[in-house]
Amino acid sequence: MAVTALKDYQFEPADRVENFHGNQLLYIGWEDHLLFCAPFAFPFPPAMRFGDVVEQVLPAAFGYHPDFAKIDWATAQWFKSGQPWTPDFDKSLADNGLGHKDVIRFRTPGLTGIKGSCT
Amino acid sequence: MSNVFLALQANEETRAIIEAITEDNPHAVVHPSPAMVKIDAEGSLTVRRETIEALIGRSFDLQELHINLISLSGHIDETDDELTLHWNA
Amino acid sequence: MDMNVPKKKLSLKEKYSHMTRGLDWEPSYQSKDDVYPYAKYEGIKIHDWDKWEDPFRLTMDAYWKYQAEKERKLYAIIDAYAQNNGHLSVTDARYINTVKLFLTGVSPLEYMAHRGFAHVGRQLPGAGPRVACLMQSIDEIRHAQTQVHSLSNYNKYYNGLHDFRHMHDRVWYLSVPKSFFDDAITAGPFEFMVAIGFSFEYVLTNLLFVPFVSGAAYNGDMGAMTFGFSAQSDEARHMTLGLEVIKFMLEQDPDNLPIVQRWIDKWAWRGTRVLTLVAMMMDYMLPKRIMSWKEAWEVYFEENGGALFKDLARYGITMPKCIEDITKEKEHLSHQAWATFYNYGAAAAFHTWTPDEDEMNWLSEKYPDSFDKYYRPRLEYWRDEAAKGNRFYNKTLPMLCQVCQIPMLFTEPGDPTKICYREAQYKDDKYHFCSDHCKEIFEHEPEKYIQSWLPVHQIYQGNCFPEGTDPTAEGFDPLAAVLAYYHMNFGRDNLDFEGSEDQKNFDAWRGVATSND
Amino acid sequence: MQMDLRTVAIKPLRNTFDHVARRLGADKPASRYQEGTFDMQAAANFHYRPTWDPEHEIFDASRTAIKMADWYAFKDPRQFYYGTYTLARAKQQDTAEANFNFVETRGLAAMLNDEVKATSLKLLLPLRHVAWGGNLNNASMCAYGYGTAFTQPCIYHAMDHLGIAQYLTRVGLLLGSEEELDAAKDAWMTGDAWQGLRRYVEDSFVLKDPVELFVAQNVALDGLLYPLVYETIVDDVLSSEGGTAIALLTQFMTEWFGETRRWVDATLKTAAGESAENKALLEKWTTQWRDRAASALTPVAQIAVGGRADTVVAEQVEQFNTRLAKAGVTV
Repeated sequence: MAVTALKDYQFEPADRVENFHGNQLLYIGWEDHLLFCAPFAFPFPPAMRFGDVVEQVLPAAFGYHPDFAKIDWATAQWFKSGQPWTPDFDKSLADNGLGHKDVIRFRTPGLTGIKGSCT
Repeated sequence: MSNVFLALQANEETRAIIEAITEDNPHAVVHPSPAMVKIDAEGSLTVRRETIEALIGRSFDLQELHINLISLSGHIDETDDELTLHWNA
Repeated sequence: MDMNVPKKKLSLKEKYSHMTRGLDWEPSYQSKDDVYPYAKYEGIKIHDWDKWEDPFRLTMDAYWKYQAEKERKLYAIIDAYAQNNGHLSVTDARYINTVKLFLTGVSPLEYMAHRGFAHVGRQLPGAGPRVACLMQSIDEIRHAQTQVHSLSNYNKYYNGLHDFRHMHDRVWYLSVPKSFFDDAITAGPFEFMVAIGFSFEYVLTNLLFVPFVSGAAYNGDMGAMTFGFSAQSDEARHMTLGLEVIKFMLEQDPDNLPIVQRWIDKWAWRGTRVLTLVAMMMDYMLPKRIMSWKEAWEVYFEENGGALFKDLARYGITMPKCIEDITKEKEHLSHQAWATFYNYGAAAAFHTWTPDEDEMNWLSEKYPDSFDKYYRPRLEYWRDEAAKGNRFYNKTLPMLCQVCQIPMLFTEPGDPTKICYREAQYKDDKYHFCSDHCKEIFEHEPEKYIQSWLPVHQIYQGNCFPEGTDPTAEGFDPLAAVLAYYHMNFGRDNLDFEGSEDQKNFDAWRGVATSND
Repeated sequence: MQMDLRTVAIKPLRNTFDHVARRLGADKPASRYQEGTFDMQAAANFHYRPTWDPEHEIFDASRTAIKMADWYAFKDPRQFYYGTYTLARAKQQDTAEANFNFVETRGLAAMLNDEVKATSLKLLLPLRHVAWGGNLNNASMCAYGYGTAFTQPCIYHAMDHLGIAQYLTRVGLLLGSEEELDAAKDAWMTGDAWQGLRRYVEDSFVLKDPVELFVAQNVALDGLLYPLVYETIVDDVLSSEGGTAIALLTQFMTEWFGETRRWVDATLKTAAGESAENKALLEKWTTQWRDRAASALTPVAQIAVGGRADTVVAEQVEQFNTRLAKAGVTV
């Protein structure tokens, strides 16, 4: 469907990748850990190594949770747009097929939050 | 039939109005809450000028209701003598 | 000349008709389409504006008279409240945070309603609705101003209200109410009437005002109670206008039904999303609670809205589809919202806290199916960590919904442990949503929502730092720069209530005011 | 909880809102007019373009050719915010009510001579429609103007015009009946005397520039019509012929014009004082619309003053020019 307007109504998207100074957006959520109220949004260069995101960025974002230190990344399950997906930690975001505004989530089996409440 | 309602501020001016409404609408149920009074009535509710006038001892313009009205529901019919709220279904 | 023939007494309706539609005429020197250029493009068909039924028949002289009386009363109370340090009689200083949220989030919308109704009143070609809309326009500037004037006194003594207008256009959570109203006013005039006049005023405003205002009364805030009830006295007129507009459109042409139904569906959802803030205010921010969000929803939406939609069924209107999901959400909404502000308490212009034991017990009682199972463990963990000096402040920016702009905090309908993710592709980009309903709204008008000024993305684009900031400079602190752009004072306006300047001042002042020495 | 609070002196943390303090140049106590006006309109980060006007933002200063460095340079000399506005009007409506009552209960309407009565009805009743047009136009200025300092008085002015249209309707119903209202509408639609004026009003409806509209409606048309009809014709001509009752019934309009022209003049003065470009534009608009208004009003004046209409209108134009010169606009 198209918007109903009196005149031509076309605008550039406010969040086109060109506006992010060489970065692209990646959204990351941790399943079963709603102590973090919502998934996070990050600006990353597409050439960034996926492993660097996990090793260098996620600890600052999710490290407050006592489960975080217990994560075994080898068993973590990943989803991209809700579908099972396997990242290659040594490849870049782009080479992992991650584009601007992609959303990924991870599940850490056995870790279900504070008192098992998915917090 | 669904309920209509009228909510008024609770003060000296509305005391008589509420009394008049309950007099004219025996089916109405009055719920007081902090600083306000909500009056529910099944189907319809009528506010009558003459009943209010008899209680306050002066002439009353039904539009004076606006001063103390908080909320209402239902369709409105307004004449010089009556204000009626009602649902059609 | 027969001077003494008594004149025929005109009825209220006849007199009012002369005072409004009798003034209007069909232009002939300019075409009607040029005089009312926005009346047709939405596809709403109106054949006879004279069929419009005026809901309340208030002429200007009566309007001035009654409104002046309301104003006299209101300002007398505002003055007395200020002179007597009325702010010290509220239950406790946490209450004042509801007032901050109100002034930064709601009062600017009252102003938008003022301009919006001036615009729609100018554009609708019928005399009846024009007068009603313009009366609403002037009422709405009243509401904006009486709120500013009432709350001005709080601003003198408490933090976070000091730059509410500036904040409204910039701060991340305030983009939720702002984009809601921007969405309505940028729609055509008929959609605006459904969005604001009907969905918001008629269906949802009771949920905003009645609990907020009763809550204010319950918590000793006579100032807010008075402006609130005084504003509500105008709402009765606004609500009837909203209902009349719907009936009128539906009676004019059967082709209007699907358009109106889609608007009702859209705006019931948009409005409910905005009310998330009210839900959390009622359940978490009022020290003395009046009723739970869930109860308010049941009384004012399920019961009252139910009666309304039953009545509109004869036109073919059905209950908005989203209501089913909202009904599921009512158990969770306030808890998830408060958790979000607790997370981002360093970037909010009001204080947050964990409820005390009594309050948690109240929440358990009001939400027996959800609170203890899902939310108490979260709150208790935060409370215990804060007691150990490890208060949680989430410093990573959240993902937002493209339409309602709320962080993606909502869970799947029916599963409160799973965040609800929805996405769509439009042209070269992906877009993300908190729900099926926000996604559907986007897909109907993608050209509109790709323009959204999403605060998180704007920060990452570098658009939310004070002028002259160099984000590449060494030691650049993005949070500090964003708060500076918001005009938010770190350590005064934000962070936990415990230890805040508000808390200390209130205790000290109340001590002085209630002691005898 | 009812608490017994002693009145104690507590030093406030601040005296007013920061955006108000920035405009006052210091944190000092501000008036309710200032707190209810300054920066009340959103000015940044609009989310979507209007579907009815995609070339502009929701609020957009470029809808007018007038350029202001700061749209909050405008100040209503009456300092009206909603509360003071309604209180002022309530007082005036009280007087108006008393006047209508007086005329009605003393039978003053019946004592009017037929000629004065007929002239009054013929002259005043079609003006209901002109006031209705003023209502529409001021709603437009409020909706599409920029900045609350400029737009706020416009909504008050819009409602005032509606009130005036309703007072004129009451005059019609008091002196005549529904038939007179119908006859006046016919005159408005087809009578020769009114077509120039109706064309003027309808042409103003399609103006897109809110400040030009302000000039066409509030400066030029009302600036000539009100002194002509209510001061010259009603107060002088008709009163001298025994029509004092008419002056009583239209006292609201006379006072209203005296009050509101202060705002209109102040607005012009601020806009014209901003730059030579603004001044030139305002002078061009004012001249154009004044000339059209003057010629449209001449046949209307004839209804009451007959052959003297040209002279009477010319006098009004002269006074108008003097008034505008004081507001910094040379026409």
